[in-house]
Amino acid sequence: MTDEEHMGWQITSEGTQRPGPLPRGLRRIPRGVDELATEHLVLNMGPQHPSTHGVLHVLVELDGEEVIAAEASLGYLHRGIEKLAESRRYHQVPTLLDRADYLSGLHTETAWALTVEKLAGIEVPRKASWLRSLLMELNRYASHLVWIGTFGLDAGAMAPFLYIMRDREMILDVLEAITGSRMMFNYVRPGGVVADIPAGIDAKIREWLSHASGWLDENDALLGGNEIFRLRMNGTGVIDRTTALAFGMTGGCLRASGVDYDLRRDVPYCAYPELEFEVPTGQRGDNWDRYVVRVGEMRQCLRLIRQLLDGMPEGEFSSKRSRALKVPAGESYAAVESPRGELGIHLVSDGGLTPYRMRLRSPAYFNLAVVDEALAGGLIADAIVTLGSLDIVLGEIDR
Amino acid sequence: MPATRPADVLHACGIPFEASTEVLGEVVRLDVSLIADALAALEESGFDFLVDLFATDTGERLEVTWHLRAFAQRSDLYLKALVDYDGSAPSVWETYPAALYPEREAAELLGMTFTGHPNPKRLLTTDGTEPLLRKSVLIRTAEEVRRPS
Amino acid sequence: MSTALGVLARFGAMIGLLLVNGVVLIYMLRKVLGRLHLRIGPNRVGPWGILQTINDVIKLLTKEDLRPDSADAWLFNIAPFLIFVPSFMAYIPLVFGPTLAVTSLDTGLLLAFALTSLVPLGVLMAGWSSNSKWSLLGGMRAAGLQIAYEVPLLLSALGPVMMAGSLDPVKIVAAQSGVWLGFIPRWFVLPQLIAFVVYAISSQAETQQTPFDMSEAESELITGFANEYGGMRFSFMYLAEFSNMFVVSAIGTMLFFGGWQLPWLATPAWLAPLVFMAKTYTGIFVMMWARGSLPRFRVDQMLSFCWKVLIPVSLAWVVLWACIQRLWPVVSVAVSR
Amino acid sequence: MWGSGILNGMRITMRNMLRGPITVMYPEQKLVIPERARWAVAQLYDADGNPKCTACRICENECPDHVLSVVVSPIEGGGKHIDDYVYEVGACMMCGLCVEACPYDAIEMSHEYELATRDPHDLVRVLLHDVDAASPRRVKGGDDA
Repeated sequence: MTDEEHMGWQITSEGTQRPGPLPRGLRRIPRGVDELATEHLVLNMGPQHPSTHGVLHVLVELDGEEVIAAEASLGYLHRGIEKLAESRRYHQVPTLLDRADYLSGLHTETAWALTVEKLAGIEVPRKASWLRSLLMELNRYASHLVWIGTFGLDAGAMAPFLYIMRDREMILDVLEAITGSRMMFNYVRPGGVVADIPAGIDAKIREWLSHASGWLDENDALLGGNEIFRLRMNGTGVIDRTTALAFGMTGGCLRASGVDYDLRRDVPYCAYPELEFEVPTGQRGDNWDRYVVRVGEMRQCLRLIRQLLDGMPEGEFSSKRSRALKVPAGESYAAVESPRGELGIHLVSDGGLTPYRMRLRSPAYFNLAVVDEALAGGLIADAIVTLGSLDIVLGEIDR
Repeated sequence: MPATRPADVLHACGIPFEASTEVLGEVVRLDVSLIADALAALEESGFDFLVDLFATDTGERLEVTWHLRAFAQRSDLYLKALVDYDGSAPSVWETYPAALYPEREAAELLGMTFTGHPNPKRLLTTDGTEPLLRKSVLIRTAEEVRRPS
Repeated sequence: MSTALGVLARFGAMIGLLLVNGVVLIYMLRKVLGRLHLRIGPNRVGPWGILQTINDVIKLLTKEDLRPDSADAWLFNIAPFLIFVPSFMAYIPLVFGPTLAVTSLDTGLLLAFALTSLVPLGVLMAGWSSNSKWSLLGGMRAAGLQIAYEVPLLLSALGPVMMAGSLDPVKIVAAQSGVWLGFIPRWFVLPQLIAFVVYAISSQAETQQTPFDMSEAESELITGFANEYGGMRFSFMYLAEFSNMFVVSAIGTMLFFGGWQLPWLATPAWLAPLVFMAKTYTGIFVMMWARGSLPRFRVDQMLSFCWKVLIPVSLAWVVLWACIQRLWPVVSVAVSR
Repeated sequence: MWGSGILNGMRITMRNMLRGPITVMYPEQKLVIPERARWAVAQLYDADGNPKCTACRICENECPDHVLSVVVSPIEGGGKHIDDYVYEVGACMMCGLCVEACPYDAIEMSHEYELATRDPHDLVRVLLHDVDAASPRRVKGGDDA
């Protein structure tokens, strides 16, 4: 295959021409990686590789060190969550969803609760909304911490990964004290939350908050302040605005490409309409922008957590509901801004005890689809960093 | 960017459809053969973002849903079309590259094809797996799962 | 007869030093990295975990000697020794005390650099013969980088060599005794600061430590050229890495920090080796500290940094220093007149 | 620029080194488990040492992973007899739905978290064996009093 053919061009008797305009956001037809190409080296990155963040398998076609094409091969963590949900009652589904995006289970749970509430017409007490928001922000911060650490590891810096554990342990302790579990919360249910926050937890969160900002500055100085890191990030893994939109990217990746869109502000849910925060955006959509946007989001997170603690209302934490919740037949969709982007749940109900069809619109799944566009043209080292900057969680991608 | 309503756009293209407003939002039901044209027209009218694509087994046929969003107007639109079991729908990857993965996923998990997909390999499951999300595929019941000592 | 025995004894001591060094350095690396990262490091085997490395060595030595089926057997088997032997031989010109060296050579420094520059050959061989894509990429990177960084490493050593007027490490160390202006130790690091910075950077690259560990690149190539190795062969490569660290740090001590001499004081002969080791280990600690703190360069950035920054700077410094040294007597005479 | 960021980074790591490790030496030191932490399911007993379980089998029905199975046989003259209350701890995901559902507070999510074992038989536990189930009225009354 010649280079011209590869890039979607054809050589005919009239000269070189394109077979037609390529769809927006694409440089060439995404045929995948030719596994039998011998002039290039096809590298099987993963499923056991330290930098694929789980069991992702990326086929990378290399010309020397340069990446020619890349293709993600998924499914190593496919547990059939969507199928399993069809056999579980509405209040049992969150146990599955915790395991979909294991770094931010509360977001998935809340998305589920919002979807069911929308279809069943359940009113949620104000306190429950605020509690959900508080926990989601804590969880978002924890998830971003893991991202900043693993991103550092991808770039070769070991220190941040271990420093973030100091913060994260404190957050997980708080979440465990509130929900009963460190990662698999099972706390948000349709109609509200399972329990009120225990006494004394407010002080514990505030104690963490007093350190968090300084620790974040430390990690930011270790990575963002470092010249080597900047050299690595600037101008690599560029995903421009058109590509990002065309591939359905959401969250920090989309904002880094210059699209100012945040569900918390634009399609408000829970307590967010009452809160003040900014939405950081980038311009070029390279790795550096994605880094800056996420670190900016973490700072906004701290701001939101403070507001949520100060304004926590009194009242019921859950509306009265029967355990065997029946949802009228119909469909609904609700989404939350998870650390990775728009996490939506599409629910189809036939009026029975269990959902008829549950579709999880996972943000990392769509963000990962851009892998070929983002990786091709860079070096292996850039590919690793770009994959890391997309913040993928395989549990959510493979479901 | 022409800020027209989806119904007007589809009328202008002469595509027959059936629109309704449900809990879900604005839903447009149309024949599967018209999907490619409808999506191309809608994309041009400002629905530049494919939020999701998935299929549901309704018991008799498969219902494919295209979830579109117009960023400028902040409005969502759901297109639905019915496909026979093992039938096919046109691939819309040229209009929405975001459809590349979900089309592969829907194809393998519900047993259908998307014609024109550039890389129609399986995405999540291995070759030979039955279409898992069909209602005819049953998962183990509680009695089968329990392993009393 | 007595000379032959003496040489044998010295070689024996050298091998002992090398093995003890390897074990100590691996333990030290794990402890230092642990502490830098708010961890404890090894702490289960023996008091404070000091027996951990011995445990690991025994484990590695008793492991099955595996070779991939499709590997080039001969090259695959010989590569670890090609990496290990030169780094071990590079101990020969090190001067541990006024009379404590394996042998005194007029061109000792040259020998040390020549031997360390053989290492990339073995690395390339290991990467190629493993018949693994990851190893191949790692081997290629190592060859490209280590050869490139040889150049500034050598050039930066020229400054101290000019000051001492000899390539013999014993004479270079001896030239650094005494003080300038009554209180500044006559260490070459002060006038040769630029050369020292270049030396520090390129020695970090030469020993493949983070920010320059592209050939291993944990998060990219897993362990690069050493990917397919296990057991004893892997332990040889691992040992060579630490032995290299020791060698570059020891040479740095001799070139820039007065070798075995204490500042200001006369150094008793029994104390000299301890002073030398203390200085060398401080250098190694700094290398490990950088390793625990910094992200990794990209391969092309690292190469262009070497060819476009380090080499021109060190070349210019060599020329500048030659001019200074040549003109200084003239100028000082003119000034005093 | 000019390496100041690199030096600053090294300063930060050194400062953290001097702060000392944050490791908890696990088997010797243990963290305090929060009150709500959910670990292995355990049976609760009343003051007389009889299980509070009434063999209503709601927990069995509620468990999403079907790890609980209660084998019940009726007693002649009223009441139930629990032949076996089997809990497959190896498959349990500690979601706590069974405890939430239990109308008699007869089970709890205990704080027993060291569940690793060398013996696969330990992964299936028989929480109750060959005991008479409590009568629902007695358990309720006991709670009220």
